[in-house]
Amino acid sequence: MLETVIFFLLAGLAVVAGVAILLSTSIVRMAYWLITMLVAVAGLYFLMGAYFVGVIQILVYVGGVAVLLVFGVMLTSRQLAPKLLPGRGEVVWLFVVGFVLLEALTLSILHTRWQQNALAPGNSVAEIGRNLLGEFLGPFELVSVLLLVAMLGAAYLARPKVPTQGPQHTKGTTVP
Amino acid sequence: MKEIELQYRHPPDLLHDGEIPSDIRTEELVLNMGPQHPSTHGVLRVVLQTDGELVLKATPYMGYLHRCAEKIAEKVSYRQFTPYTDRLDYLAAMNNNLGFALAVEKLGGIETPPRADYLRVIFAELNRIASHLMATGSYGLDMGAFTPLIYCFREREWVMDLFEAASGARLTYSYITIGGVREDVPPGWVGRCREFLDYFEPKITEYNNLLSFNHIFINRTGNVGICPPELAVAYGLTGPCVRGSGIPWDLRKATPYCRYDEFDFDIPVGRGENGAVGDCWDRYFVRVQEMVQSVRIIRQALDKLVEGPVQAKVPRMVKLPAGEVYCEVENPRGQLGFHLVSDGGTSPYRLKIRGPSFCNLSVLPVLAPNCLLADIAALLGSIDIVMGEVDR
Amino acid sequence: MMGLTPYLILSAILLVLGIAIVVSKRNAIAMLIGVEFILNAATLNLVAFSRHGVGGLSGQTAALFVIVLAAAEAVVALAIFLNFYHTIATVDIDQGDQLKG
Amino acid sequence: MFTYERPKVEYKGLSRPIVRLANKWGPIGIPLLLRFAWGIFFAALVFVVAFVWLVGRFVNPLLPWFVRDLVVVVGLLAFVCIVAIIGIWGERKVSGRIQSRLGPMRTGAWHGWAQSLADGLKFVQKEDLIPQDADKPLFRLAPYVALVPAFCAYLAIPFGIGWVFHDSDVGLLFVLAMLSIEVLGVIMGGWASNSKWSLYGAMREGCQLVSYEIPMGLSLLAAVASVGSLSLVELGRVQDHGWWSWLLFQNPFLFLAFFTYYIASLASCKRSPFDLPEGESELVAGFHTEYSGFRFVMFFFAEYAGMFAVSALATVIFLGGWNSPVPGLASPLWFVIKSTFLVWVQMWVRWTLPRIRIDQVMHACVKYLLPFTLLLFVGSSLWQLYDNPDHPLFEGFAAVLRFGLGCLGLLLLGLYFAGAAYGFYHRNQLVGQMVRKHLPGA
Amino acid sequence: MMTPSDVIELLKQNHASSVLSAVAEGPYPHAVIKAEGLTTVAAFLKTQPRLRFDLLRCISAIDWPAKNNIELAYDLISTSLGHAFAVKVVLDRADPRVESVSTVWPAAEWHEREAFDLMGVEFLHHPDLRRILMPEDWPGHPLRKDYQDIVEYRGLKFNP
Repeated sequence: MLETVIFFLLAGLAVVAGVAILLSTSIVRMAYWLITMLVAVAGLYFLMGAYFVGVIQILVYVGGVAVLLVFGVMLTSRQLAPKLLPGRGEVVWLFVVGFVLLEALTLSILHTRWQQNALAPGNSVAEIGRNLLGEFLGPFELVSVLLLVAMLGAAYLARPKVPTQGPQHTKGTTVP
Repeated sequence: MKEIELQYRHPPDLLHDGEIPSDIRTEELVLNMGPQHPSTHGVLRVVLQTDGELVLKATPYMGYLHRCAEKIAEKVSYRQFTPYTDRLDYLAAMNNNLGFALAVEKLGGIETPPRADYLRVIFAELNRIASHLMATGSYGLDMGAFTPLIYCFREREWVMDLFEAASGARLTYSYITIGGVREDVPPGWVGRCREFLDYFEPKITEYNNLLSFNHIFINRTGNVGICPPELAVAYGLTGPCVRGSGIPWDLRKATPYCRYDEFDFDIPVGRGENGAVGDCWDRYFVRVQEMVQSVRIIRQALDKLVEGPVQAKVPRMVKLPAGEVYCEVENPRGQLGFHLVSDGGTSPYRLKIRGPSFCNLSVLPVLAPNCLLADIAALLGSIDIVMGEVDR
Repeated sequence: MMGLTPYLILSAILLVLGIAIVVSKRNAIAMLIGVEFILNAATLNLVAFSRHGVGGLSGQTAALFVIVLAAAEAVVALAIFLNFYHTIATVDIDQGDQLKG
Repeated sequence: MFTYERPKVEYKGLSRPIVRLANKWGPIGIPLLLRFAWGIFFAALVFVVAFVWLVGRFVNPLLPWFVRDLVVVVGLLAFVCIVAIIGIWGERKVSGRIQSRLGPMRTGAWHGWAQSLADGLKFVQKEDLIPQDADKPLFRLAPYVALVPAFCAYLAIPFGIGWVFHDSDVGLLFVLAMLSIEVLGVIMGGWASNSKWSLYGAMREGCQLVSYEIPMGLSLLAAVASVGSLSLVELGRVQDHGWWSWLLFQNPFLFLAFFTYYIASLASCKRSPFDLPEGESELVAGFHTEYSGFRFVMFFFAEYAGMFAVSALATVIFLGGWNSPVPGLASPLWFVIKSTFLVWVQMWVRWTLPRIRIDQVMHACVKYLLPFTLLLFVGSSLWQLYDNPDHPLFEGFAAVLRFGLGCLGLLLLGLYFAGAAYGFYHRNQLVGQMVRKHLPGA
Repeated sequence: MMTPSDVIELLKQNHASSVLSAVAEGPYPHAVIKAEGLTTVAAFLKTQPRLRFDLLRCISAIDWPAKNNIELAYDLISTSLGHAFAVKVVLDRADPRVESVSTVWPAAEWHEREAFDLMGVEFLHHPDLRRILMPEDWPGHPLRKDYQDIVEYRGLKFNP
């Protein structure tokens, strides 16, 4: 009972966030609505007993990605955002396509017989860890490499193009 | 020279050597620092053009504390103007009194008795200590350290007490008047003063341990806002600012007044111990060292303090011969000058006041570009302005 | 007791919303927000299957991968957008058709 | 001539009844309240403690679970409030002691202990100001976003065995995640204020927290790797054999990790010397420049709740949590004492050190703290591998490894002390010739 | 270290045409020079190795309605040699204008702004000649002897 109520609260919050983003014209508000959605989804993970995933969602997404996003918004939103609301014709198309897609998905979900397991799987951090380093070792290593590449890539992209001569502020930080 | 100005437009140490690469230059933001801002030390307004945390241009605007002191001087008599000088650099009122008194005495050819001279030296140096205590303490506050301020105020209280005992006031003394000092110090004052000096001298070590040699403080102030010696002189910097740039220039030595030539003291100069010569740390530390020198001078003056009158015979309504004079004294913040023009009347025909803070501040737009936002606070604090004197 | 279906439907809604955001907004960062929606819809699916389906913990493990990849994607995308912004002073992706820096 | 008409202030929303009440009864009620505040406060304290104890001991098993949870949550909320109130008063007393003055002395008769209560009441009475061009919804929301996660962090912090709201096996990560949400509130408030100073504060906060979260997490992970659990209760439980079993003293790497954690946690609570987001001499008041009244109080509470939370984390993970220095006397009291000690050190640091500049903050993190914590993490993990006796890989190399690691750890430890000693004597080298001649004691 | 009379002598040797008169004795030794020759004399005073007046202490503007002129006094001192001197220029009161010396002593920049603000002296080729102490739109130059107090400024009325 309580679980259902909480589910609908959180699900509603996530959906409202999505709709608000669609209708919003302020890019900062959008970023905060995104955070709302992320927290709501993290709440759903908690509801499903996936504590570790939920915590990681908050830690990585909300604490890291969202802050970065807000930063990006603040750094780039000096002039008015280019185009944040769809045109009239686009709205119609959006509605039609979106509705059809949603309908198709919902119908297929409702008409499939899912193999369901009433009991939650054992879900300790230890088991996820064992999973990561056992069955999923290959992907795990790949992701590590990818993260490294992403980090280097981002640093490369964001670097100043003209290399500044000499170390910066070295004089200020050393004491004779 | 213009070449000098251009040469140091971008001080060498700061964030980027040379020009800022165009692609990390974000959009410029105009920040209005002041007139109400904690680290502008009064009602100074600095308009900063910033690029992120980097300051590209700083334009000071002042006049918020303009009280028409020079115009008032033309309307009041010489004696009546002494209290107005208190309000110029309100942290060093004794020195201001002294400067004005000396200007009038120089034009009027008034000789002061020796005891008055020694008392003037004692009070000027005590006020230098008080003023430098305020400067060092609030500089700590500018750097985010609150405690040094309170420590400095604790010692300053004692100086204030000494002043109160002698003059009855704690901020605006009007004690040094034309012809000498207003009245002799009360009995027991000299002993109390010696007590203060004995108490105060070890405290300087305490400030040094707490603030001056703190690594964070050094990293914040060393190599920041470097003012090379040529630039300092070109912009008319005086006092600790020019001495911080490594020039041993002190009016008390160069053109001694008030028997300063009888005393043995050194001129502390900045030597770039924690960065380049003329950085904020040098200017700060010159002040700390000057307090030590002031203590030395006061000790000698107390020893020499002869008995005798403290006032020369000066008529109640001072009348000066027609003529003019330019007289400067070494204030805690630099040279305070009075350009006094008399037409033979009982009030100055024209009195131009050269405030040291006014001239020292003029170097800010030169030093500020390519500083970080936090360095502006360090720079302003190390220049140590008093707006009462900038705006007059 | 909640079953699998509500989660899947929610995930479908989030997916459609994400696609709509990506399609309708011309602002690069708004599009990035849409992409995050789509990724979260996928993650929600994975965790829901892990809880109510028969896959065990593999779903959660995969969800972790998705989160990490999304973080990497967001970082690189933001770096690209900032570069883009510095080059042509806008985040309107329709302007980015010059194929040169 | 200028004529100034006082604009008619309309209070809206939740604060309206509070403000009305405070305006009506404040002038009478507050002096009365403060007169008897001594008694009221302690009565409330005793009541809360008794209530929690009674409920926990006798009523708890009989109640439905959500009522039980509600009771505990209310108790925790009261605890957080008390922490903030005592923390604010304590900060003022500590700063007074450090600065050779008294601090608050009047309010509440004994050493001004009711000062923060009086301040709180004053803040409630203040006009509810929102800048005209502010983003009003976000401006209103921001203090809550800052305070609520700081409170949520307490839900996973164990005060003792059984003294925890929810012992999950991701407790540590949960606390870290909650502390990382707090930054969003600050950024939100700074942006919504529509003031440049606030925006600067918000940007600094964002930069600083995102960077310092990594060394902070890594230092904690070094401890976690040596225990093998993310559960805070479990982490505390392994340290119950007296002070030598505390993780702080388990190996040299962890000893150093405690200090790196502490430095990073200072940055994450925006405490001096990392208080750049609100650096008052540069940014007027940083992100809360435009905040006043009750919203400002919420930011303030969030700061003190955060301070205690990071100290509590350090206590649980490195200082044995609720365990006594000698085994057998475990009690939540130990936990509170140790955490309070760490909070006190934070205050001590704040009133001693100047503030670091923003580029130095980032350099210190990326260039020094991050590689150092990585090294500590790897070292601590390797040490742990050796301790695992049935691991086949390291049987042969065990002695060599241990010896090498021990040397490395001791070297780092020695470097640490050498650095500290050097820093202490360093100042004498800095004293110039002239000063050395005339400065007494130099 | 040079006495004022030495300075005047040196000045007369090199810029005889510019020096109008000179006072070597008394409390205020100075030389009055032609306004047109100010910058050359200033550069000479600063760069001449025996003078080296590198520190411009003050620029004082003195209004003399009786003589119908405005005097500008440049007070100089040498930080390397320690001697002090002053030069004066006399300007027409109706149209006071003189070449700026901020190219020689950058310190003059603000002093000249102040003289412009309070006395209405116009400095040619000054990099940034704005009011410095008074508001930008303040009427008149307050330190002139014939300055009339204004009664209203931006709706703010003053006591008569």
